Amino acid sequence: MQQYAILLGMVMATVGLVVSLGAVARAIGRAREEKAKDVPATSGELSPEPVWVRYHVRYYGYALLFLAFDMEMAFMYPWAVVFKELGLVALLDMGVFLMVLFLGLLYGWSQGALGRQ
Amino acid sequence: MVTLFVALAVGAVLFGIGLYGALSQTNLVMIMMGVELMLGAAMVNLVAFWRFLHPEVYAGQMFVLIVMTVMALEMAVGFGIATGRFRAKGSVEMEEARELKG
Amino acid sequence: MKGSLSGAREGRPSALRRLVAKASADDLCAFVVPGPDVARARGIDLGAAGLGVAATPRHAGVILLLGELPAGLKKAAAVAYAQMPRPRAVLAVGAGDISPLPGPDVSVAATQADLAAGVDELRRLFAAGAFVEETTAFYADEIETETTYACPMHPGVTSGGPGSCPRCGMDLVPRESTGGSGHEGHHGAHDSHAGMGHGSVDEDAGGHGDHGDMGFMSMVEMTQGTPRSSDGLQMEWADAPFGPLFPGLPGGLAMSFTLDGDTVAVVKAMRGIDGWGPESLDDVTAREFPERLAFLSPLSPIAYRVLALRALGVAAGAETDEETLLGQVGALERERAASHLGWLSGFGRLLGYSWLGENAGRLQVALLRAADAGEVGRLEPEVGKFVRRVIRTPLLARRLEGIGTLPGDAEISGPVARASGLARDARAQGTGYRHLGFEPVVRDGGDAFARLRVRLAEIEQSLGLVRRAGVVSFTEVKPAANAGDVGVATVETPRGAATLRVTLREDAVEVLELRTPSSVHQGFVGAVAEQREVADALVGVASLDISPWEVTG
Amino acid sequence: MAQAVFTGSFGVAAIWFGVVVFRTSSMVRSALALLFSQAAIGGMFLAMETEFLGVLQIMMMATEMAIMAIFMVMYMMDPGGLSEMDMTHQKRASLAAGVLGAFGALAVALLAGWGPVEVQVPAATAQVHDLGIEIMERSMLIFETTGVTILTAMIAATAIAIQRRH
Amino acid sequence: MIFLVLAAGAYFVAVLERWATKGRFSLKGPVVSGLALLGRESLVPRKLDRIFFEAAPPLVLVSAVLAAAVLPLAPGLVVADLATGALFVNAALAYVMVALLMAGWGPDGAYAMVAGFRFLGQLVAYSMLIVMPITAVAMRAESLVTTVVVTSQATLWNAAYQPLGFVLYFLAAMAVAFLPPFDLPVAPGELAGGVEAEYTGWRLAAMRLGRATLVFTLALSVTVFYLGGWLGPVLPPWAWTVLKTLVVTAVMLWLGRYVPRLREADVLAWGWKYGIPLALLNIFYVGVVLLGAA
Repeated sequence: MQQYAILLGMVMATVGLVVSLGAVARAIGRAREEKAKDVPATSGELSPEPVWVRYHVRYYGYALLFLAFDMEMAFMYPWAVVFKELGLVALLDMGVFLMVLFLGLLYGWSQGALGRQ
Repeated sequence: MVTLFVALAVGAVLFGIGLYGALSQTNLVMIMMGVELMLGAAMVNLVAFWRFLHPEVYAGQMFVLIVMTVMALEMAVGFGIATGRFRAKGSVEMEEARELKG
Repeated sequence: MKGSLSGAREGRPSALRRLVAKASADDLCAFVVPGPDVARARGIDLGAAGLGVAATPRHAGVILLLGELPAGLKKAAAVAYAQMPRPRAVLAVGAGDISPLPGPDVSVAATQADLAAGVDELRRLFAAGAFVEETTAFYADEIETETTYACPMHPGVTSGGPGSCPRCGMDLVPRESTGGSGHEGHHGAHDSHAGMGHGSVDEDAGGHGDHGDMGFMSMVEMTQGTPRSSDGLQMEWADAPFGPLFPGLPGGLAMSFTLDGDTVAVVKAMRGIDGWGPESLDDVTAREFPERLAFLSPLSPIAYRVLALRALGVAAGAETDEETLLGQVGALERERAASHLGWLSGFGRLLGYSWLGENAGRLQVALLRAADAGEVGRLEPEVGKFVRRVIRTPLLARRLEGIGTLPGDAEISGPVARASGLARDARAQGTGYRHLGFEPVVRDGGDAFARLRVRLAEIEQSLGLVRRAGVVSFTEVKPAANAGDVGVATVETPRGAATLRVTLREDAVEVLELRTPSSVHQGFVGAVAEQREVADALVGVASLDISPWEVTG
Repeated sequence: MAQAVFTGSFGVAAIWFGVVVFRTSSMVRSALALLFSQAAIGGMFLAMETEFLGVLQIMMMATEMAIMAIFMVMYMMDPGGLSEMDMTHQKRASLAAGVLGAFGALAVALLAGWGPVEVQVPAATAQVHDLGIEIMERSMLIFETTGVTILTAMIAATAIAIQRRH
Repeated sequence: MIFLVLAAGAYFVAVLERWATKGRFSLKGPVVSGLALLGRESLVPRKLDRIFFEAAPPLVLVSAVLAAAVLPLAPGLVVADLATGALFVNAALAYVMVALLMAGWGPDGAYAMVAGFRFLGQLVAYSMLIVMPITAVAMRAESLVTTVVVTSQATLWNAAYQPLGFVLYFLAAMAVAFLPPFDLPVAPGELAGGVEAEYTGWRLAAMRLGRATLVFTLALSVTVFYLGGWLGPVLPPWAWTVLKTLVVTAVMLWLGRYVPRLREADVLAWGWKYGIPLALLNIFYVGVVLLGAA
């Protein structure tokens, strides 16, 4: 329990560090308001139009497979811990499990999910 | 005892929010977020039960793992459907789903 | 103004402020206009002068203006300067009038020694005057933006002031666009946004009422009439300028990509530099004509000087003697090798291959500083080692192959042509090359990697030619031509064959035709960039080695 | 008591982020709000001395919700929330349903007799180990079934989403 | 003590990074540029997602520090020796991606936007290659506790015991810290700074600090998981850890100088088409070897 407390404390300390950085910077001075200064810098052209549009992500094929494939490790870590203890059985169990998942991967591959869409 | 109730209460509220979201949103992806929240609530309760009622029965933890998996798979399939719909209809609005059918 | 920076921060100097001021003086990072490539082509090594080169004005404390800047670049420089955080300074290196930017904090001539001195001066200024009591805001018409209000769902609907959309009743959101003077990059943008929203006005005017509440917006309608994307998913497109001051491209090269996600859908507004080009060659006497033409192409001045001399020579009907020809060959080849090295250096920067960037740049500067053929010869083994090492780089082929391929019948010249298996080389017929045993370097592939291989091979070849020519300079003989004479000449510049046709009027030279490789190659930017991922598109464009200075019209 | 406090505060965080999910108009914000809501749930697990599940939850949700953000940005109009547009319907009804559901669950939680509460839990290391044993022995078939389910999900998602290129 | 080592480590990483990129070795270099950045205005773009923009730099730093907190420098010299340390490292590192996604979306700038989503894609590619090799390590150690992982290498370092896993993890670690050639989200030449493009002044300083800490953390994790952590003769244990870590850092930093940046498509394709099968193979191999030993 107190370990988590320590970690929580570290988080606080780190954030505090960053905040104090900001405080020092503020003590040195604030940014001066000027024309065009707050427009995102795009190589010498002034392009203030918003780019928050529906962004076309090209790797969603991977992303979909990843969502599912990712779950395998939820089972793998506990398995890894008891592996030596259980020996061959564990290897076979996980072998089957991973083979099944790998089939899914192969299917995705064959369907062209692994690639820029 | 207190912690158990705290956890269950949090679970209940989260479930409520999730339900509201799932029902009120017009957009497939947003509806899924509501579902995610409800599943999260379920997990909270499960862990609470495991911890405070039957810490010796690991089926409880196993159950949580399964719920987590369900969550992930629900997302994978849901987004798959969303992508398919969007390609076909140019939208993932459920309202329009009805409109375009009728 | 002396003793303090034009772009100083406001605040009475305190201990802390003095400390940070000293620190910022010790680590100066410059944003170079037009670009580091021009600096290297002039034999200036910024690193040796103690200046870091920043990729974006946001991370720079100094804006370095190099040489006389055309209007277009001054405007870009003004924008970049406006976007730099204070304390910021202007360092003018051989630059004339730099308005609209504020007067330079330090102004020096364009030589390595002067630059080093200027940097030291700048350090003093930063340490002393980074903070002053009160400062003046920087303002210029070029950085003015005007706000229009548009409906987020119907980008076609715009108005001068806030309000609600006549179609869907949603509040209009403010959207800014650049005012100031001519700006192709953006006049295109709005229309494309409108086109992106949906096909035409009437088609969705009807299909709207049947939504219950006015707040609800249909996406089906939004995505109607949009150009199809490769995978049939219609997203919105956004414009992003790449250039004129983009770190991965030659300084001055101005493009605007319309991005569909991380893929380039359309390349817009690929243009030369405003206020630069042959129109500034009017009313130049034959005497200063070569000078002028060389000045106009800072990346390969000698080639254009020779071009002008030969054209005038032909006009005058004068025969250039063997020795001058040999000198010209030596000078041209040295410049070619240097130019290719310069391209490699920029390319390395684009690829994130820092070893390549640094060493190519170092060799280029060394080559340009070599006093005579002997010194060039002494560089040869090192260059050879460098070339072989680049070719052997792991993953380089993988990164470049299949990128920047061109249509087969393309009207290309220079290394770009020789990389697609065409033995086009003006030197093959060129006088002076025959008895040096010249053979054009030809590679197959027609992609970025083939161009890299061609240029690498030509670097070694050129150094060999210099060795055989034995000279790297020539004496200019100004031919005396009479009015009415017409002369035409073609020279193989580092980027390809350039042709010049001039006629002489009594007091001035009239340029009938100036055909530069870059203005030809810029036509293929769309072909190499469109439907490619941003990085690949940039590699494709860079592999053409377009010099924006030569892009006429 | 400390346990209750930690659990409660993480719970409040989870709820607050959960609310933000449906309050904000920026899609990326709402996705990341869900992310942090789930991470807070993971925090509750930690507070409830269920370390493995807690850490796992915190990790899984980071990646999965981030991927959710991708699809939000792709398929939701105006993902930046530049215009506060309302994309809900049957608000009142669903609000009622939500409140009802919440109170129902609460009532059950309070009224049901949960019996005696265990104070001691196995140490975290033991938990991981025993969970491993559980997976490999008692719940082995569930585990393998999960594998098959994941396979089905992968195939389904791919088949629907990816357009075959020839 | 631990925090001192962490701070010093991050600082040396910064020094090494300057050395690798700028070619100048100066011990006070990072301090100077840090102060310089503090002294400069920190601009905030208009029309931005303020929360994301402000939250990203601290989040990078926090996740790096948390990951480092469970990695032992010496016996007993670890902030929190969690029972699930190996998993906790992944969990903490996952939030680096979240931070960069925020930094990319926040400022509403074209380059940053592309860069942010690029890094998310990079995560999809490397995530599995972090997880699976660590699983193989845990198999040998029969535990997720990092100190146990180190002691389990007493006879033979994991780098030699499962070289395949080592290589995969090393590369994946470089991808997490977006070091060249995996620096797609910052890509100076391609996206003019990418996610860092809109950060200036102290915010940029915080971002760079986070990056340096991240690199140190990852090098430390490589040391702990594969290079036998504190194990070594003569020198005190913590010295061994730091030494190995700095060597790993140096290798990570210099590798990128001699190869061009990878293409995003390749990172993804290789990660999935070669990386994952190889990682599975590694797990299977380790399993067989362990059975043979038993």
